[in-house]
Amino acid sequence: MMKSSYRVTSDGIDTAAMLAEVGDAGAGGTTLFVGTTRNENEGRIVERLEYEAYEAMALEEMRRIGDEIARRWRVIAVCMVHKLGVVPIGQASVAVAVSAAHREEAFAACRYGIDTLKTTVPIWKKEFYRGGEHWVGPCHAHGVSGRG
Amino acid sequence: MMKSSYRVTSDGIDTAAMLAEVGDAGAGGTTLFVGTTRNENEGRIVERLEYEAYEAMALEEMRRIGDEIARRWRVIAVCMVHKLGVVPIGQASVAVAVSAAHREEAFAACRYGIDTLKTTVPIWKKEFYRGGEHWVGPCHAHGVSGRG
Amino acid sequence: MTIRVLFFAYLRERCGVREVDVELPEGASVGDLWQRLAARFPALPTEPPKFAVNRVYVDKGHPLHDNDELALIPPVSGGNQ
Amino acid sequence: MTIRVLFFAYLRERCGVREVDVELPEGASVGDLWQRLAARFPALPTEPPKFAVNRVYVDKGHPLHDNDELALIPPVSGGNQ
Repeated sequence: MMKSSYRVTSDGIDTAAMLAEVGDAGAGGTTLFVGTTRNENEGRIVERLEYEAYEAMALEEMRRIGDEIARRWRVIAVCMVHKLGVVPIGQASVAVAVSAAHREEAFAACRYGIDTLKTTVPIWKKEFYRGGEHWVGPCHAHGVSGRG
Repeated sequence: MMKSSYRVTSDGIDTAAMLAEVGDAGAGGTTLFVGTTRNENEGRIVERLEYEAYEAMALEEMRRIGDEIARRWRVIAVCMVHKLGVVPIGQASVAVAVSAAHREEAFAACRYGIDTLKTTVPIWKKEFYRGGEHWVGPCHAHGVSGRG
Repeated sequence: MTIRVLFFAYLRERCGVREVDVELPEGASVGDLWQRLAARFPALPTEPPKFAVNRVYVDKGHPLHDNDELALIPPVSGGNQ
Repeated sequence: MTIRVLFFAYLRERCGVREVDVELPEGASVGDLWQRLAARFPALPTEPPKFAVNRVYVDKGHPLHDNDELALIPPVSGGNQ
């Protein structure tokens, strides 16, 4: 039975706590991915990001991802956390930790977890860059430039 | 220019410090792998592991792995740490952290780092299991069983 | 029947609304509701977003029931990292 | 010339030695030194381990020089995780 926990939070992401949560005497390897706010995106100088969630569904989607991980790989524990609100440069917005008996599974499941989280979990990112702001989406059609 | 640090240590591995070390305003993603002592291996009940290193060469080999990572991927920073001596069940023996602008590179480089570390860095693992002990190697030809 | 509709991110900002209740005849689908919303909120894009009913992704043919919660789901944050 | 030889892990335990200095004629290779060691330490395996000279992996043909440090490198910890 895979252990799992899923959270959205307005506080900073405590990766040490996440590693402790997925720790297990049967674990040989743990893979942690941490997404952080980058100071540049597609040529724009980014000042901060701001995240908004459909919280109840976000947690349900995270759980569905965890359930799919449990079906696909022999994994011991999964922990996913997403920060909401303002995330300054260099700070963590999202983290996924996966422990398994072997590193192959820990890597594959962690990669699947973050990739799927970023395409299905209803959390949106607004980029505040020098000269404007816009909601980030695949088509970049939702920009509202400060330059007009 | 990729930042890098490589250490062997008799103390516990401080993964929070490693994540801080690879942190950078240009990083969008950081992947951390932590290898821990597992309570079971190939049917044996493991009690602890003990690591021995050819320290000077181990650090040079880690550096060579880092240099190869810098050649292959656009990575911002790499940190590799290996614990020596006794590592009890559930405790970390090795950790590799890689930050990059994008997660694709962070995952690929971290995976390459740990896989290569485990095949080329001169650090040996002695498994103390219920009923005996042996040096772990690909061929398992080096056992010294307590049972005789 | 009454459906609660939720707006997020750029759709919330464009339409200036976080949630609305919409009255619909029995048997209406998600697609029918989208037509209704498009008429009421000209700021909505012609290309529909993804839809979730009661926190599960559905397609336009999904039948609605009284007190369902329909969320308009613009593209999520993906990419960038 | 004098070569310092280092033993690790199971080779150290089997041979009961951590390091030895070996005298060799000029021009000797790693393979020549391995022959010498095999004769002196019957506990060494017939199949040679990997070799490193001055902390870099080399093959048996590698020529040795005075004061080189040769390490016998048994299979490293790999696998298991």
